[in-house]
Amino acid sequence: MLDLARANSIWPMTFGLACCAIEMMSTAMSRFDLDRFGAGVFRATPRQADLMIVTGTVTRKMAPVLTRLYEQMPSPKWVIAMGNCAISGGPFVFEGQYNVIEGVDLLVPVDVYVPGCPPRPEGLLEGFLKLEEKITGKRRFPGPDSRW
Amino acid sequence: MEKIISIMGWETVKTIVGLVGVLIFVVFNALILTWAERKVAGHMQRRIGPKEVGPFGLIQPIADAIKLLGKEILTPREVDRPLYWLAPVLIFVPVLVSFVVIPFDASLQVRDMNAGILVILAFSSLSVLSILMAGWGSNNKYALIGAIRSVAQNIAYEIPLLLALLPVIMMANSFSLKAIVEAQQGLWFVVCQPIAFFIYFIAAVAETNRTPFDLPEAESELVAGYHTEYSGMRFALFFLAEYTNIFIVSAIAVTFFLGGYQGPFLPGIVWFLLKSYCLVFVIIWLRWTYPRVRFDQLLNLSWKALIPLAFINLLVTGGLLKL
Amino acid sequence: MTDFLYNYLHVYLFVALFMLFCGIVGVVYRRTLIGMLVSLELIMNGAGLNLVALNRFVSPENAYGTAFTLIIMGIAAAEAAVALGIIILIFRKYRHIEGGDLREMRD
Amino acid sequence: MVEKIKAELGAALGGVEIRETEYRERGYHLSCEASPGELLKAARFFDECGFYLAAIVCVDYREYLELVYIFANHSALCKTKVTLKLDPAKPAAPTLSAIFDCAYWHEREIREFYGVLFDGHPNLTYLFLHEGIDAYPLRKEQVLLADEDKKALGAFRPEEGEDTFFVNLGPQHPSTHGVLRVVLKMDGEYIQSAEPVLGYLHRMHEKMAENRSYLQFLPNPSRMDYLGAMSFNLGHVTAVERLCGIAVPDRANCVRVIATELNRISSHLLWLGAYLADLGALTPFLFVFDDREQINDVLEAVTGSRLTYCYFRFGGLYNDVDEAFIAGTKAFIERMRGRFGLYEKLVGGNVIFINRTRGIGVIEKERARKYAVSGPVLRGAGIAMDMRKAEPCAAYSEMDFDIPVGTRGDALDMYRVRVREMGTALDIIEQALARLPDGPVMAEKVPKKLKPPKGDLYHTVETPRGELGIYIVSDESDRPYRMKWRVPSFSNLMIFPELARGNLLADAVAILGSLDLVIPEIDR
Amino acid sequence: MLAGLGVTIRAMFQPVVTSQYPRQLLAISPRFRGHIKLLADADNPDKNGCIACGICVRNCPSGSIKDIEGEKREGEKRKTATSYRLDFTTCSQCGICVETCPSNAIDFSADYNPAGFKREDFHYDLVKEFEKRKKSS
Amino acid sequence: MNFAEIIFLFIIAVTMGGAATAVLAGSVVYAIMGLVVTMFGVAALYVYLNSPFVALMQILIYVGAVTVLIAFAVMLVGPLYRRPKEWTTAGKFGAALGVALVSLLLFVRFVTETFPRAGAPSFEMTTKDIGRLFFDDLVLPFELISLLIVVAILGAIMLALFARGNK
Repeated sequence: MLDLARANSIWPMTFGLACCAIEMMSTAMSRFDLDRFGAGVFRATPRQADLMIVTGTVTRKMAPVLTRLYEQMPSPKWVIAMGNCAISGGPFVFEGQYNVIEGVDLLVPVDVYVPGCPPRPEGLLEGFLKLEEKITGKRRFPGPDSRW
Repeated sequence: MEKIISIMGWETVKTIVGLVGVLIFVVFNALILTWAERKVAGHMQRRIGPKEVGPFGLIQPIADAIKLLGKEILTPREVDRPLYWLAPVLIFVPVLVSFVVIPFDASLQVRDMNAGILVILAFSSLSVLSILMAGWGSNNKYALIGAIRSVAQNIAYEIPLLLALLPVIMMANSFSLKAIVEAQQGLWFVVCQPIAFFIYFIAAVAETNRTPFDLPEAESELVAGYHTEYSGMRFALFFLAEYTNIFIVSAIAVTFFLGGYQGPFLPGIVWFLLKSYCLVFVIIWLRWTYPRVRFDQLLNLSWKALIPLAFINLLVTGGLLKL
Repeated sequence: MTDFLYNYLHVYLFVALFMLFCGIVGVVYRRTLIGMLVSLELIMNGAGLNLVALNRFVSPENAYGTAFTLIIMGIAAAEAAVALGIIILIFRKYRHIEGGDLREMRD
Repeated sequence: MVEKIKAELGAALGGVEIRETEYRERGYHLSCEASPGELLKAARFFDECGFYLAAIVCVDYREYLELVYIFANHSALCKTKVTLKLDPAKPAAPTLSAIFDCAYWHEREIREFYGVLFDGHPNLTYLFLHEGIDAYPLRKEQVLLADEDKKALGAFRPEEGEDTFFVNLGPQHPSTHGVLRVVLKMDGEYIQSAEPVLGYLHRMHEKMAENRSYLQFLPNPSRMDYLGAMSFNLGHVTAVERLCGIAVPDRANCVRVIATELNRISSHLLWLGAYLADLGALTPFLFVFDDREQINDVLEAVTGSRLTYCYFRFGGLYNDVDEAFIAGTKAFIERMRGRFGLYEKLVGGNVIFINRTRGIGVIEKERARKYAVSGPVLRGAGIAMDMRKAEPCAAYSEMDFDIPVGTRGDALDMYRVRVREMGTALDIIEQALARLPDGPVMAEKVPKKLKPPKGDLYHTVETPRGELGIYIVSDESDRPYRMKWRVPSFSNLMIFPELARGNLLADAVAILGSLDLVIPEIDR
Repeated sequence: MLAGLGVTIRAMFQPVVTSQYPRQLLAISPRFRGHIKLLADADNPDKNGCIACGICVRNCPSGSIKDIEGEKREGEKRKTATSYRLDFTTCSQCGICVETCPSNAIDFSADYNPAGFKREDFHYDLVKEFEKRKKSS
Repeated sequence: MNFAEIIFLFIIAVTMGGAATAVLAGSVVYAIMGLVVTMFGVAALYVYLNSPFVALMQILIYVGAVTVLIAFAVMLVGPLYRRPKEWTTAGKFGAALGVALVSLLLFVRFVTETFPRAGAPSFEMTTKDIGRLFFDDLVLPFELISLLIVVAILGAIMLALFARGNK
């Protein structure tokens, strides 16, 4: 019951880092409307948020800020790593790089990964559904159609 | 039962029953309003709003509420504990007290007091205090600035609010809310006091910290204002109080200017709620249309425009009544 | 019926006096101006309570005491406004609001 | 103009050889090599002549470091490159920040990436990097930071004074649209000083450029400025084409213009929404996203992506447009023309909006020049300067459009300029559609491996945020020896501390919004 | 002021523009760039077209393509890939591999909504995926 | 002891506790909270004294205006105000002791003294009565208080202007 409530009321924190932030906004906007799943309440303060969507490259300068914000969130809390940069440093990883964290999962535990550069809003929606699946233990909608 | 009544007196029992009823109504009202707000906002932005959770997303606010209750109770370090704990509770007192005197129907009123409106006004100042406590207790700069803004705003707008209500009180010749409603049998006061209604409405929107006067929680400037550091349950209390306040100011407006529970065909309570929620809708509508004003503009509007206007209105009304 | 505690004047006078004493102690010993102002408000409140109580018990046939309490409130509000104005001014000038150190208030 | 400047500059410097260069190949008209004293003289001369300092670039040639100063003019096309050679062991140069305010940040940047010490610079602390860095990242050979350098660079420690306190706007803050941190020193609700801290999204683009071939660098520019991805893509592609002398077919040029302008509208729309969200109105934000989705639909159909397009290729396009694209674009123009009225009603005519923006963040012409702001910010200040007109690339030279300018230079003007610019962008698209020729979209002989001839190039394009300058040094290999991106938001943000001073916190948000910043572009 | 109110109230009664994923699927344009996939050989639809030349590996800006191995079967002129690993989490969807592929064996898939619980979910072996696809069709 | 009486005792305790807090609290903010509690207590006592109107005015003016103003002022100077120790421990105990002693003495004095006791509630004072009183008998004090308030407002404005000009 509690899980069901939690899964249906995931309030994300407004935490835009880079390009993917724009796609995150698109997801919340009219065309895709994240609010349908009750997840459209973007809270600016980590204290009131349940979910941190890491949208973009995490740099070494940003890393302490990110972990602090994560710690400020009250549990239960979740993290979605959106975009390739957040997952693994993405295209910005090369030999001798000095400023990019190669994957936000090195900093905070990540629940759902949404790859893409940037992912389509559907990708993020799918990420939300996956997160709901993780919380409640079962999937609400028929599985994603994979279009290889 | 009768024993209890005999010990505590009929009035006391009635008040307690009323209070319980009020509590239920408060929660219910907040649930409805959050849902309506999101739904209305959604459609104004040409999207759907909550949909997947329950039919038309009606279960959504309940899910939100359960989730908030289920959150970890987190007290940040460095807060001033007693103040931090007390503030969300205290913000609820004025809300409950106000409901005691609002006449929902001719017979549906917890207590009709001689000085009904004074009770509401007196206790509404308490919310300011709890906001200050929250702001100070959070030990956070955004929260403190939010609280200071909120207080300055509330002080500034309480005056035009009062001054806008006074002409009606003069015309009805009573402080009692019921008497005021009864006085509007033939003609709603909004017809003879349009300026007062206008001033009251603006001041009320400001009092409830809604856009375009939502400076204390201006997201782009202050993150979330005075409740920046609050999470879970306590945040839910602030949230609840905010939405209940919206309903209360609308209810007072209905009582004072729009004939309260009076109306043809339908029972009084239906009329009352209908009118109130219409005003609530207008407030939501304003929020999703306008940008936010700046702090000095906000104060200027009150001190330089609304208060003088309200005074003039009061004088004219007094003069006309005497004639 | 009349034996109820709240029908004794003593109690009210006692509370009022207690507030008065608290206030006096505060005004004397508090170091910050705001603390003093708080204490002053206590004294005013005590006076108001006294007036209403005496009005109620000694001369219940009119309402002069009550009226004067209202007047006290007016005075208290005015006093608070001016005092706070001065305090903030002092604060801006001296960067502290501790009464004892304000020897010089000329400039 | 060029002749006159050449003569006068020669007179001012006395005895320094000033060469005229081929503008088509190099992107600048004059170049000269100066000593530190002469550099100062030249800077003063250009300041008096009303030039602005477009960019300072540092290049590490191993034997020596070279500082490149590009001076340009708002009213006429005349660019001058002044270079200064430095000793790589102990590089030092005079600061220009007393003459051109914009040098202040450029020099800080060079200090932390190359270790050049600027004599007389007021504040050489870290701007981009975090304090764990122990080498100068852009030097060709690894040069470790000396201890005192490290201390000096990490010296930014804002301290609360007696009567002030600090508000940290960011790095995670709703109004900064990304991860900019601005340390505001407050006196009550008023701002005493503002100090932006950058680098929370520094992704080493310039370092990557040196490690990759021109082709492999293609996806990067669009990640710098994800809102104006097309323009950055265009800038990169046209710069390399100019360096290699590749001619692009007509059709490709026209499509480039259409795609870039569509992207410009989309960027301006997003700005409009985000700005209103800053001011507290959320609904316009959703309305503009509705419009953006239309653009995205059109562009996705040809480019395959919604945001970080990687559409232009050296010599042409990734793939050709079809009838559906043309029809879609036409439909969008139709729709967009109707939407302006709606925005005017919802935003431009709103008293609250006007009161919030009028007289806020006023930029005078002189100040705009000193800070080298560009784009709509510059045009809002009343200077009609548009790279699309001044130095047209692709098919812009054949387009007929006017440059909207503001009169007062405040935030309201920036709003009006941007809205009118959307209108002109629609006009441009219409013209380009009308004259879209048939033919190939790819030049015929483009080598698989691009190896441009030795030399350098300063190439500019107009992005939605202003002047993008790309400085490329080629050493005949397939990867650039040095590629410097002079990004518009960097200069535009530089002016913010001055605009914010003495204003309310709410105004600071309004000003920051009106500059239309994209943080990854600043941080690169 | 009032005009703005008019705009929002009118918008309220206009139809919504939401496309309700996952109930409705948005039409994905055929040129949509998802991650890459291997195409079948033009002559022999049973095997993939990749000849394991490694050009895409060399040209990929972010080193997403790894471990290409191929074998030359009897009676064939060219090698055929037996392993083709793509680390999608570092890909920037630029399309250079698709462009440079000499045998036109790579194309973008329309896989628009991948999401998973592990990073490793997106380390694909395209040859295996190709076989899987072949089997299911 | 009946219900109302228990509540009455509770109110008195709260009032006095609030007053003590207001004086003895280390931080000004707590002092203000104490003051608020006291004022609510006094308002409740007014209700027991058959003057609900005065009680409401007490809340409206004291809590709603005066305390909020004070709290506001504290917060304005607050960020810089490093929560000074108001009392030394010895001073605190001394003051507490002194207050306790005096109150004890007084209490003893009170108990032995007889005061007039109220009979049945004599008359219901309405707002109308008070209003009439103000405009008949007490018109001079009423006018004076209005004048005082006007002067106070003007004074406060002048102070604010002075403060701004000084900066």
